[in-house]
Amino acid sequence: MPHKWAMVIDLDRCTGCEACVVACHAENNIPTAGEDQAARGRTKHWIRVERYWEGEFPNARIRFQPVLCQQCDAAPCEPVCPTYASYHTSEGLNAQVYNRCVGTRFCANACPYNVRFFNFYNPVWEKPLNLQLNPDVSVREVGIMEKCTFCVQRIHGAEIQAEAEKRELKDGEFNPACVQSCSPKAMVFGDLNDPASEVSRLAKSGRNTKLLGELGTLPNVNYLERNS
Amino acid sequence: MATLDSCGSPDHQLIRFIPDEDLVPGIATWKPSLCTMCGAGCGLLVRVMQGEAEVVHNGQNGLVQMGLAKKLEGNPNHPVNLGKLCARGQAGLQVLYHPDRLRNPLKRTGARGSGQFQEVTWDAALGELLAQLSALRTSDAGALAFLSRPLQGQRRELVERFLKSFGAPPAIAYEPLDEAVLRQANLLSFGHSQLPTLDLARADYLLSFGADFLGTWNSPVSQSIGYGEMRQGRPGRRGRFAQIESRMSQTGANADEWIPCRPGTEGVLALGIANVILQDKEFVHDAHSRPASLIAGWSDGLPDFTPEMVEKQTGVSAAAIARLAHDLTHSGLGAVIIGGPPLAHTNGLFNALAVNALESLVDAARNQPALLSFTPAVPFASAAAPSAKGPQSSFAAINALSQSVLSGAAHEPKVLLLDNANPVFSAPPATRMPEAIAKIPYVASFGSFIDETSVWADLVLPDHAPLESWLDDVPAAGAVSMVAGLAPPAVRPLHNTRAMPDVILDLGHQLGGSVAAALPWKTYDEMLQAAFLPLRKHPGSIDAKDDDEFWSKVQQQGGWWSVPAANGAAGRAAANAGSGSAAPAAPAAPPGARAAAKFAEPQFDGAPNDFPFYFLPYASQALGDGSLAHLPWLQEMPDVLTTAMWSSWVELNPQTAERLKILPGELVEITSQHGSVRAPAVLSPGIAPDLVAMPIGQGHINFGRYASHRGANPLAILAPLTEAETGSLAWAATRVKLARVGGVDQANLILYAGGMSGFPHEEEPHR
Amino acid sequence: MEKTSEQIQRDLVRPLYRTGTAYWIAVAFCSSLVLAGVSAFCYQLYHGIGVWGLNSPVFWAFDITNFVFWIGISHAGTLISAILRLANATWRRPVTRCAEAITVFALSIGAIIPLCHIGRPWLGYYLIPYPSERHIWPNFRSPLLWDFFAILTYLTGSVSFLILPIIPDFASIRDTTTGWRKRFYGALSLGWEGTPRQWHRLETAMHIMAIVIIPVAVSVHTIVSWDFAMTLVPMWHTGIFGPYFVVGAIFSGIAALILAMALLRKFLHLEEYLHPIHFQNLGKLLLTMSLLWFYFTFAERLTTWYGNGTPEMTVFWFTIRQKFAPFFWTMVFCNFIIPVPILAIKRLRTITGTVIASSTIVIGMWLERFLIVVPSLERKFLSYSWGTYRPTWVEDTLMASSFGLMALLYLLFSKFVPMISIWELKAGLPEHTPVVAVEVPAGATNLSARESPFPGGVSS
Amino acid sequence: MRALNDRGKWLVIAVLGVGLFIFAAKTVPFGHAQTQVTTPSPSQAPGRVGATQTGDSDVFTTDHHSAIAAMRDFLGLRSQPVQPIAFPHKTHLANNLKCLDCHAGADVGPDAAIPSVKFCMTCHLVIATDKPEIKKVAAFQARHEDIPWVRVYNYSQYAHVRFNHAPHIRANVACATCHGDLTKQTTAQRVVNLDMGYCLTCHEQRQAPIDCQTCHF
Repeated sequence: MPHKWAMVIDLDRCTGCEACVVACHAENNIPTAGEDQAARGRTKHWIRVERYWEGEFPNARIRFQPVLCQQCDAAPCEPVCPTYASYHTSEGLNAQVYNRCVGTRFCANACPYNVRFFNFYNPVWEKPLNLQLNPDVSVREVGIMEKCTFCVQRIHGAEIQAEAEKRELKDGEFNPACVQSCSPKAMVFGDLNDPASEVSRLAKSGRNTKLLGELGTLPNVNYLERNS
Repeated sequence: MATLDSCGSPDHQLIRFIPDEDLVPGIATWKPSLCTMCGAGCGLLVRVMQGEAEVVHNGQNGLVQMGLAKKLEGNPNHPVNLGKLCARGQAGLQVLYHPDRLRNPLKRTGARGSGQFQEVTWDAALGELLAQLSALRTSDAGALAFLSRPLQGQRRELVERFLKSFGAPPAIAYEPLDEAVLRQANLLSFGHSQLPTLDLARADYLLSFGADFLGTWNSPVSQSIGYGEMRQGRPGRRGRFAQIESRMSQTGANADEWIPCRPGTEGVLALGIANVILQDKEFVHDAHSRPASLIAGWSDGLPDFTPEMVEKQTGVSAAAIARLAHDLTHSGLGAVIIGGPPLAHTNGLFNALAVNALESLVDAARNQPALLSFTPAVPFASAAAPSAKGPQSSFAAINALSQSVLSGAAHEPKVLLLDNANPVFSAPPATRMPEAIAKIPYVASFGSFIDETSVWADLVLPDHAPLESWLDDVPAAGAVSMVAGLAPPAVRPLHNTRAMPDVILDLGHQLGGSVAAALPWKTYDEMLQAAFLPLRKHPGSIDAKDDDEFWSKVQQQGGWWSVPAANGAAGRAAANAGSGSAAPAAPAAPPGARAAAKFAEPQFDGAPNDFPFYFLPYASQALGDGSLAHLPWLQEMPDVLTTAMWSSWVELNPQTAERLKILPGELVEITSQHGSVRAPAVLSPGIAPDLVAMPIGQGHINFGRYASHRGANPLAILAPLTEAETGSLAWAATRVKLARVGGVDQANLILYAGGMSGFPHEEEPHR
Repeated sequence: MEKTSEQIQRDLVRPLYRTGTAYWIAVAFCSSLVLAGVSAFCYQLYHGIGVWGLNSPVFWAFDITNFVFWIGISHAGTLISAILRLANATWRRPVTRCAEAITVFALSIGAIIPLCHIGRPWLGYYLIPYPSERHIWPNFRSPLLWDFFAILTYLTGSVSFLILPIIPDFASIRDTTTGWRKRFYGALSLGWEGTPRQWHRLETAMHIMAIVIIPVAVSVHTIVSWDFAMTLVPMWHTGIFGPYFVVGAIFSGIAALILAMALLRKFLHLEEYLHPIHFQNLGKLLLTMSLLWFYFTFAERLTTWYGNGTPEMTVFWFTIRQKFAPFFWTMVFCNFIIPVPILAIKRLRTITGTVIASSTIVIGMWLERFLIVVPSLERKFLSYSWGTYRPTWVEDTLMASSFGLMALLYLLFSKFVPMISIWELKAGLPEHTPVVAVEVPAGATNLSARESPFPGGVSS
Repeated sequence: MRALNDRGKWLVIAVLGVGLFIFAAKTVPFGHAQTQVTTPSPSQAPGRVGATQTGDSDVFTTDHHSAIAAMRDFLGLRSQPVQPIAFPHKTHLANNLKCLDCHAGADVGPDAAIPSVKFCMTCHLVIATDKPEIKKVAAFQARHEDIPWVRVYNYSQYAHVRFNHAPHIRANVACATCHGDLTKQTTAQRVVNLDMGYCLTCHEQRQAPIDCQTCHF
């Protein structure tokens, strides 16, 4: 049976520490935009921790909400791409094929979650910061859309490893970088097609909601509501 | 994967050196290391892959295939962080590859402090320093000073031995936000001069007085792991916590109940809660426990701290006090902790003792192991024991250094060895650090970067990056077992640098005599081996039949700990269950007789009429105390509460802003009696109207390309008020006034939410 | 006062021979605008789209605004001309060619913009379905691909629609000139001899084209609207966008046509061909479209308001009350409040009046497109990731350059082609209307081009 | 149709003009670094004083080296590699060496790896030491330099291909399938055009996945 990769984010566990944000930068060769570009709203954060204030002093409260590509089953970004750079893989991922992307940016406009990022310029690493680049991940050049891949390089690596050892993938054997780094275990990654996986178990929780679920995009990222 | 290796054009002019190691390209190996980005001492796994680096060998530029660190993750076996790592820890990679890291020894060429250096050879650099030290040793050995951030593990032992044998005073460990007050309080209350280890996984209720335990305080990764379990790790049982602080921290943002309290009166609030509990007839307690000797009026039930009286002083309603007392005693397993701003007042020790007393009171009523415990010390033969005088205050030490230089006291420092401490940036202006440093005749720095302090150096002997070094660390908190982290270098040195401990050993050997005799090891790893081998006798994570096997296993595992490594989280739980030795049960007598603490009003610098606001500088979630401001990943990480990147800012209550006609993003000037800083305003509903807060970290003028000339440094306007007993800097005791400068455009505030600088972002939270 | 055939021929061909200083100044000005645009584009090509003011999440702004605007303008010509031809409105004769030329040029500009706006223009050929061993085809689910085909079809159709009726005029110029012009127009007239067979074929072709081009034109702007409507973005995702865009397109197109006619009238001295009645008639059409446009705008906003969905209302208020309110109300003034009285009151519906109304409408319709594209992107769902857009000089230059290019193409076109269809005008002369010239002298090539064998022209 | 020819000429001139402009823009040094990186000037950043200048540029980007390189890349033009040493694959294979003996990474990981000069010298310390090419090899080692082999097969960075040798070897794809028959070659030549069509044809024949993200990520 093919895998169906999915994630559960327990908002009751999330502390807003943003370890996932830096983990993602380190794993996926995401350049820092620098002050000028950041001021223009051009940072690339494949995952970000959104925070929403509720109430006024002294009863102010905060809600944290990590947002990454929701890997929607009915992804609004996919049908609008004229070149199939954005498409759905057999394992339920929204893939972005960099070499096929011509940069219409249509997908980014269509995405309700604003989790697609555009290379407005060629990325720059001041030497020797380039030595940190992960050779398992492409370095995207100017004019290309990019987005969270659920760390597809890790998925591939684990699948190739399992195949070499002639065995099935184990639940929790590998994790995307954000999930790996998450101290309070707010993020759990796994195969929804495996009923025994932790992600399947958590997805059945009564606290499960989908981000902008009313849009019908059928996200594969599940959020467990904060208050039990 | 082949593609990246080949992006150099085929006609690349650089020659290729023969690689020193045989690596399979494209295959990652994971090597253990230790995190040095804060004091928590987490274990790392470093993903090392082959890559091509530009290096200099024998003065020749070239390319070499070498193992390069690609990613940092937590070491799953390490008892403190169990495979997890925070944002700051992961950014440690950029220390290694930082473009502004020093690549060669430097000798000053321009005027002192001008930042003009020239590259010299190691032989020349060491020769010069040796000449200085030799001359000093014969003339005035006591005039050698060593100033560093708190050194970890055997490094401290090494430096102490060097200094002692040299005849110099002990090293000065400096960090701007030290924990001396809490250490002292814990020593008095619990007999341990450490920060506590929290077992949140078992907690049902936690009351935190200002401790940012999920963000910057103590051992955040360890505490976050426990926090996740506390919330949702036990089906049907969700732990709750309340946070008492006047500016909402990242931790406060996660609290079930966030209660602002007048700055400096947290101890009063704790005693108010204790008062309610002590009045509770159903709640069994021992009136003559340790708290009774530490807190005046405890045995009488704290008659001066009735909820109504406490309400007047703290601003927290009597009803809330009663509710907190109830929650604390009726919610199952609870604990009370203190950290951060409440300790940074002139009465900080009192606040800490009061909270500790409350914790003892709550804990004593149960016969379960306490949630608070203290990580046991590792039985090193030659452990540099904590000084018998109690915890040393950073501020007192640095102030003494500065005063002795400026006043020309006997044995005033003539040669200063500087290792990564940056008091010029972080000490309050009253210490006159720049003047003092400038007046010291000779300064040599081991730092990897030029910062505001090391720019004054005459000689720079750049250290390896941590990932290139032998590391060891004994975490003082975060684990219930003994932990001694150790790691060999994960990667070969990229630049022409040398490890500081090896340089010290080298200097010691060349100085000869008693100094050489005190340092019997050729290299630092030899010293580490000598220190670690005796641990084989103790039961722990490593089962080895001889010393060699033990030593290699220590290196493979990334350290030694007193519980088996195999079952990280389970091991912690098991150790907890077994650790009947909860802290208060094993008290050491507090040093010296001591009068019971009475509440004293916190003192503030500046009259309330002229300076109407309390000023709170706080450790930034990303940049810590400013020593990480040079890392671009952390600069571009949006602050989780304000969403600011690459900026500094002032947090204001919207009411305050409205009263002073300050719009979001507008430039504001904050003035204390000691100076003023400007930063853009961020309006936050999570801050008291009489408080303004500012993150520490920005405002560097001399710290590499990513940090220099960005934002403002709140430490630059702090008053030199100290905590009354420990001499620690009372960094929350300055009062300020606030003025609108105007102009969103010049403010340079970059917010993630809102998209662009200068755009006042309205928010309507909806999904 | 009626003109004779000879006068018509002379008047309308005159601009091809005589060129004033003003013309050269205009060409120089427009060329410099175009050159500035080309430079700006090269700069952008070298550095990346980052030189624009776009950001995350405002990934489209001036580029797509201009794209929609020019495609909209292109609906002036062919569509109107086709409708008028089919309706056999005789007053159209001096108007059609100016109109059709606008279509071809505006559409070309509209078609160039997406190629300039994509991140990697050199890979624009990925949109073309061509067989290869890689088994990759463009994604036919994408409205952008529909755009590609719709615009290509419309452009092909419009070019034929423009060229076909010029052929007899080329032939007539060929027959009355010498030197390089004779060879040049000889080549362009594609061997037109004016035989009855040729006239018949021309007539049939024009008839078919006129019928076919109308649905194509309607589909083009509908498909352009689907670039927006096929997403979930608040205020984009609406069924009214198809007709709304078509109406807006025709609206702005007519306005552009009136402006072009007024300019031609003044600078090519065609006062005797383009009469106030033409402006009045087009003005009436413009009035209708203005009312229709207002109706659609009202309907769109009203349904949104009643729906009262949070994401939609965020954009709704953002547009009409908050940041974009000045633009929104300017748009309403430009498209409705100013033009409607001018066009509705007969006394004001003069040439000057219609030109003023048209100018405000062109501005207003550009704003309308801008207000469709940008506010929705700035305020898209999750408020944490809202953004702000500010254009840069590159975008300003490119936009100015697109206007410059339009004017330049028009100027050059007017130098090579009579801007009013000579033969159609002649066909409208009283001398032709009754029976006339059915007997075409065999081999009389000199006459053939001038005299249509069909009374009332070939239109229907 | 001479008029059309005229137009054609102008078209060519226009295209060439734009091309020249781009070329000029590419070669005139108003580099990319300025567009994105914000750095204080060196005088403001004393931290940089001691930095060793290595390589030709201070930054790493995904840029092409020149407009010509960009054009060649776009058109898929590549020059045949010229190796520093005339390495005879056929001699080594004739002596019963296997591909994996030297390219040892191929069956375990993504990269086949070219051995360092140390590896060559393990045999050539004693074998054929008198041959001129072997002397060159020895000379490299004596200078502590590695042999600057030029890669023969590699994907353009812009193809975004993450190729992994190991699964192909496990699937019993012979090395010669993609690298040609090296028993007949001295230095390796690019005899197989490894474009995407080539990959896909084989993947289809062997029913290997043809999902884009199998290789492109």
